[in-house]
Amino acid sequence: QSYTIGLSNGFVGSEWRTQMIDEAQAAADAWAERGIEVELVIQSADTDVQGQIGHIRNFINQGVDAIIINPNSPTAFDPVFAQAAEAGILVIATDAEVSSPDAIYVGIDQTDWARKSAQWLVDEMGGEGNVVAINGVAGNPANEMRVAGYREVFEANPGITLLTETNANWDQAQGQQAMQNLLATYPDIDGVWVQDGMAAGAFRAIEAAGKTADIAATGEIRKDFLDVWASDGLTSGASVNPPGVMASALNVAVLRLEGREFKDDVFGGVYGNAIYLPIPLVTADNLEETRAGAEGQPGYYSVSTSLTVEEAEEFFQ
Amino acid sequence: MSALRDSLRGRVWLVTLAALVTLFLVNLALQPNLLTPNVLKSNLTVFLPLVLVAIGQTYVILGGDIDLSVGSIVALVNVVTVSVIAMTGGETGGILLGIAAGILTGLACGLFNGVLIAILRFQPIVTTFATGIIFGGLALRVLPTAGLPVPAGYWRTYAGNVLGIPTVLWIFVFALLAIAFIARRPFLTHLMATGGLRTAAFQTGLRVGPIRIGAYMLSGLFSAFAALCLTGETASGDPLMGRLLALSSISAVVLGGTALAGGRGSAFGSLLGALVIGMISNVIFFAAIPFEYQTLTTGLITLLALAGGVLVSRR
Amino acid sequence: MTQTPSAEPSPARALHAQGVTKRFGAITALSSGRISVGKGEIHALLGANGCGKSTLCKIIAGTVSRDGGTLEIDGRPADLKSPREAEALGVALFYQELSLVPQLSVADNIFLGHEPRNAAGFVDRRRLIADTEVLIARFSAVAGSGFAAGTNVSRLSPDQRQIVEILKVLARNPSIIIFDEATAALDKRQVDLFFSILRTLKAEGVAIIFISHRMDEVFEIADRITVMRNGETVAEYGAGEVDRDTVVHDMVGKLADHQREARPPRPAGETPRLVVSSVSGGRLRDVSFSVAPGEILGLGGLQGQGQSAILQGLFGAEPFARGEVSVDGRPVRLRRPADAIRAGLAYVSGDRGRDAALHGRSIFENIAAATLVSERRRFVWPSALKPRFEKAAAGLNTKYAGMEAPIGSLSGGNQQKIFIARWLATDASILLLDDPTKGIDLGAKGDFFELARDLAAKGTSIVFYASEDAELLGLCDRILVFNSGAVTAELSGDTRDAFHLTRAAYGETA
Amino acid sequence: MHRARTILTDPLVLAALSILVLLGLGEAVSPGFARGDQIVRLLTVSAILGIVAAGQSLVVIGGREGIDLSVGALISLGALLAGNVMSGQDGNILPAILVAGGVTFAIGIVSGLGVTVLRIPPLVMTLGMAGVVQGALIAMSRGTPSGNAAPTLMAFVNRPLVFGLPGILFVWALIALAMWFLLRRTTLGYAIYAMGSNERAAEFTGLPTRRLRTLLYGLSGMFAGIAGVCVIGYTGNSFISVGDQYVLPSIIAVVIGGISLAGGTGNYFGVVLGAIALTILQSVLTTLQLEFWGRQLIFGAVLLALMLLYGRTRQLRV
Ligand SMILES: Nc1ncnc2c1ncn2[C@@H]1O[C@H](COP(=O)(O)OP(=O)(O)OP(=O)(O)O)[C@@H](O)[C@H]1O
Ligand SMILES: Nc1ncnc2c1ncn2[C@@H]1O[C@H](COP(=O)(O)OP(=O)(O)OP(=O)(O)O)[C@@H](O)[C@H]1O
Ligand SMILES: [Mg+2]
Ligand SMILES: [Mg+2]
Repeated sequence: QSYTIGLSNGFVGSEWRTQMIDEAQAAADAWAERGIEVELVIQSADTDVQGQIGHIRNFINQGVDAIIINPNSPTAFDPVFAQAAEAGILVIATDAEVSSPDAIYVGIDQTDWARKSAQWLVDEMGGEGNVVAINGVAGNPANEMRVAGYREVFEANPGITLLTETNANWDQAQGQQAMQNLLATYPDIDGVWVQDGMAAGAFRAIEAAGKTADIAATGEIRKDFLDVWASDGLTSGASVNPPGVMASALNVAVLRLEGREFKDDVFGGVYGNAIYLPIPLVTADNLEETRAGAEGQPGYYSVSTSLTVEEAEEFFQ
Repeated sequence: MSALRDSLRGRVWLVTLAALVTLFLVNLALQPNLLTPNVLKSNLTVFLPLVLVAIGQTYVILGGDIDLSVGSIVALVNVVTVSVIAMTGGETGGILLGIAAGILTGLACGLFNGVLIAILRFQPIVTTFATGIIFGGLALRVLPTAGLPVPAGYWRTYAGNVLGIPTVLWIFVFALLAIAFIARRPFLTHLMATGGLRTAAFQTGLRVGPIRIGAYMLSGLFSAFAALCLTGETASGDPLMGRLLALSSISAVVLGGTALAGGRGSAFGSLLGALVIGMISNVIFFAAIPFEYQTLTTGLITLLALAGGVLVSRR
Repeated sequence: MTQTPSAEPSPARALHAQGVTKRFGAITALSSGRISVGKGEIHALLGANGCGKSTLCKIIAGTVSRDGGTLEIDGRPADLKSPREAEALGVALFYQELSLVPQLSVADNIFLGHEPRNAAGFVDRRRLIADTEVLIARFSAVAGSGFAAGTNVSRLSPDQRQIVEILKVLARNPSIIIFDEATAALDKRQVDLFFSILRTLKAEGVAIIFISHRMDEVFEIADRITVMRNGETVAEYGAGEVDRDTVVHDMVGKLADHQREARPPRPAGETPRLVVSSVSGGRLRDVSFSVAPGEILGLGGLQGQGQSAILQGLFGAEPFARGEVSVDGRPVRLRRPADAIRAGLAYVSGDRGRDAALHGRSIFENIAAATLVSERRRFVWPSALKPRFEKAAAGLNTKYAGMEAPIGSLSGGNQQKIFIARWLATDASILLLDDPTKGIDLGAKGDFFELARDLAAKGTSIVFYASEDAELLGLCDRILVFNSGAVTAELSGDTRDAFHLTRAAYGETA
Repeated sequence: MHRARTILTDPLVLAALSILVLLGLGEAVSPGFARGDQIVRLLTVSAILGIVAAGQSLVVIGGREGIDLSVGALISLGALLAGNVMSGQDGNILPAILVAGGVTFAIGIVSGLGVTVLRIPPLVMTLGMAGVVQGALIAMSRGTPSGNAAPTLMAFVNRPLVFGLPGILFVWALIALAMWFLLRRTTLGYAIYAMGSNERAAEFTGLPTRRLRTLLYGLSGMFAGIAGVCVIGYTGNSFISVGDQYVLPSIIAVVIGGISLAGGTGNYFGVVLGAIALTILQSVLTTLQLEFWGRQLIFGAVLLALMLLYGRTRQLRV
């Protein structure tokens, strides 16, 4: 048996995305041992919604069996996914949820991802103190879900004051600059909720201000960050958004292509089409264990997990 | 060679057309079902927004200016349209109202740019970059994150047929007619004079200010059309839509043989240029290039096309 | 329009400007401009470079705003806000720097803003071309090749562009026309035709202002003359009631005397400084000549017969395809201006705006550019160079506020002096002059000729092209007459006179 | 009176004034903003932008619609190369700078040749080159740039060296002096202005304008590469789009520094002030308690206000 699966990635500016594709490729190769050929057509370019729609249309015209997409928009693909579904193509979104009833989502719940780390931050601060938040690209759906997640937690804790929120576009250098400016103007920051991709920068600014001991901040899941975390004794906690989500999605896709039917109650989420994956949390407690798991990987490696085929089968009848 | 150049002078779009045909043939070799009506329609749907934005951009560039805010205009028009449709309840009347609001938004953005640049004499590049930031900010104000589906009537019409002919083809034909219409108006000669040598145009008695404003409003108008198409294509609002359109549209305009210095070129060339850009991404798609080389190949082919076009047509 | 057979100047005043003032920043361009023109009158406006002629005209045409004074058109006060409003009142201006759009065709330029339209408001291209062809037919005999309704203006020669500008003005059917140096790039035949058109217009009752630095032309065509000096109108008279000396006196405030002195004959058997053998390429066909040290060689003939081409070729700006050039007996390769400059050549262009002016930069920088190259300097110490430059500029009687003043603060003539000073500062041994006095006033011309003679006396070789025959005859030791890219005659000694020059220029062998 | 007016319209004075106004505003909306150590940090951030803008200034002054949109990709490339050459070792800092500066210089030269020999408009040529370099970065690194900054470099950029100022500020000051010397005391500098004001006239004075213009793009590339080294010194490690955020700001810094995009005018000191003003503006906005869109609106509006001061084109009717 052999399947062709199209992968569409609309942003290439990060190692996380590359690892995502690499893990998906590895998962595809692994299917060969089970006698199933999975051929991937990978479209990965820095593009906009329109460009990704172009990918999907070409996948449809090419006649792939399934499409896995890390989408640049939650809603913009509804019509084109409908066309894919009409053509009998299975569509799975990963990393960011989509509203289309013709697609399913396999990935983490970004809101919950933020809730977890925000809760860690609140606990670390003993439920008392001033926090600032540094976010990614305003208007980006994943960003907005995360914002909703931490706001929910902070609002539930009356001792926490959210001083201000700012955007640094998931850019390490901009994160560092933003943190510098915030430290200068808010002398009494106790906690920083910062998204991954900018946390290392924020920590560098905190260190430069000599406040490493006074400020707790959410962290990254990159190996080199974990190493600094351990060696410099940072106060940090990080929820894991594993790059393996696309591999998980791929395993689910192949099982579905094999004709397996989903269990009735697997879907949830805002759009009712999501299969949420577990979100590990890295804290001081399991830092060493996590680092051991990343032993031998390069510095840019992100802590990752993905569904094994067996775990994926749990979702099916 | 020089004879070739002579015959090409003023018809640089012929070079673009040749490039387009070549790419089309390569695409055909790589994708045998390219000529089926569905695939053609699908390709046209993907290329259409850039085609429209590039046409609008051409008029600004012919007038000796540039518009970096087109991407943000597209986003703003998109969110305004979907919001108005949502507010009015999604009946046909509401849809039309939304479309009208979108078009007015595009014109207003163009007017704003034009007044700043032609009346207050701001530098076009930095000004439209700044207004782009403002329009983008407004888009996020109108719709903080992607969402707000448009009624099925809207996008089904866009994806479907009118009188047996695909809607996108109608729009494409409409764009061609609009180009032909504008090309016959004295406005275009006046615009090209303004872009060619502004002092001369002024001394000749042309109303240079209103002419440049007119070009920016055309750019805003065509950006609005592009936004309406994207709204049909995506059936929803997205405040971050279209962020790559500004630079792609400039590439398309240059590929189409229009001089960035102004005064020379044609919107028809830009239309072909936009199709060339679309075909390049198609060829990259079907050439099965490993993903880490896709961006590089696109960059190289685009640069080669730009260099080739300028080389063949240069004076 | 009705044809009036006799050219009686009508008493009706078409245009009256009085006490007009205009400042550009610190520069006062006009302190009290006055001109009054009757219908059916050709009125010459004279004055030295930078005295404000063009500025006054642009104010009348609405391109420049006036600071003070009154303007009446057809007896009614006019407060113009744009060229458009002036045009509506029947005023058309031939711009000294032309108002053509190079990217557009001859037809589009002529009818810009007045395109014939059909009922639907679209441009009626067929009529546009037909109307243009009617207009250009008037000049077809003298316009040269490649002059058609569909040609892009960027491809026309300077004289052809001036003709287009003339036609553009005429196509507006104005009742008041200002020609600001409309003959500057035209040759004799073209000027004659132009004048015949002026006479027709005059007969039709059109009021005409005519600006030229060529006295012959002025006295040939003008009914009345207004003279300006330093931004002020100083005199007005009927053309018949005044002589040249009076006019020149009013223009410059002193009687300029640049009559030729007798130059000693060239000694025979000298080693030539510059030898040009059989150069071809572009429009040139097998041109050979040589120039001795201290000799002034003139290039004559009709406009555009390759005189500029040979000078630009020698300067490496438009390299020759074939042939050899040697300087002081050594062969030189001239592929770019830097080669020529290092071989001791210098080039002064008549089109200073295009070829010489570093717009917006200081006078110092404008002079320095050539020195830096010729002396192969890497570093610039302004204090070391300034005295030299000041000396070079002072030698030409240049009027300027200071070395740091921007070049644009000078009038055209004074700018040209700076560009000559640019080369004087490099001690060039061969000076190539490409119609260098185009648009320069009489005073400056006098200074310039004197300077050229001084330089020649000190041993500098000069190759000189002028569109005015009088200049050639006045300055040169020898004149090569060009026709279609080849030298067709050499005039020296007895044959060096206006008769032979004109005859050779029109193709008859001397 | 007249003198007062010329002083007040001097771009340098205007830029300096806007810096003071912005600092005052920053202090007013968020007290502590104009503190000494914060100002030093702002200057550090400005330095990177300022170094990129140095190259951008040269290209813009050189005229013929000069502009370099490839600086972003070249910063990223410089950072990637520097990170790889250094791989955390102090001993490799010099080779890293040489490699980063050298390669980006060479790429700039290629863009320059495209502009001068093939006569491709600079905007298009450098935009195309940005795409190619970005593509090459992805191909080289697969999106996962390896390598990281040497500790000394990071200290040099982030920590005080003398008088409480980090080393990078001294480098920037040196670059500013070098730019002044280049533009006002070398033939190359005079040639850049001459070329920018009238290319044909510059050629007619014997200046090798093609070669010089090509060189300008090389220099712009080199400055971007060096800025890339500074970026990796600032952040510790790089990612492939690290330079993108500098492209348009570098052009804005040039314009609000008083250099006309038409070429042939202006100087680098204005650009230094422009880079500082822009960085302060962005920082003030970061700390404002506003929705993102509100910050964008203010940013755009302030840019337009600055355009009112400097960025205006010539009047047609005088
Ligand atoms: N746009 C301008 N900006 C600044 N100064 C100007 C401008 N136009 C003209 N001037 C100055 O005004 C004065 C008058 O110039 P104008 O062009 O009217 O002289 P002109 O009599 O036409 O001289 P020419 O015979 O050289 O053409 C000169 O000193 C000139 O430098
Ligand atoms: N071989 C030719 N073929 C066509 N046209 C020619 C030719 N030779 C001369 N001409 C005409 O003469 C014009 C100018 O000729 P040329 O350049 O030789 O003289 P010039 O003195 O250098 O010109 P200019 O005064 O315009 O600088 C050309 O633009 C063209 O119209
Ligand atoms: Mg004049
Ligand atoms: Mg000539």
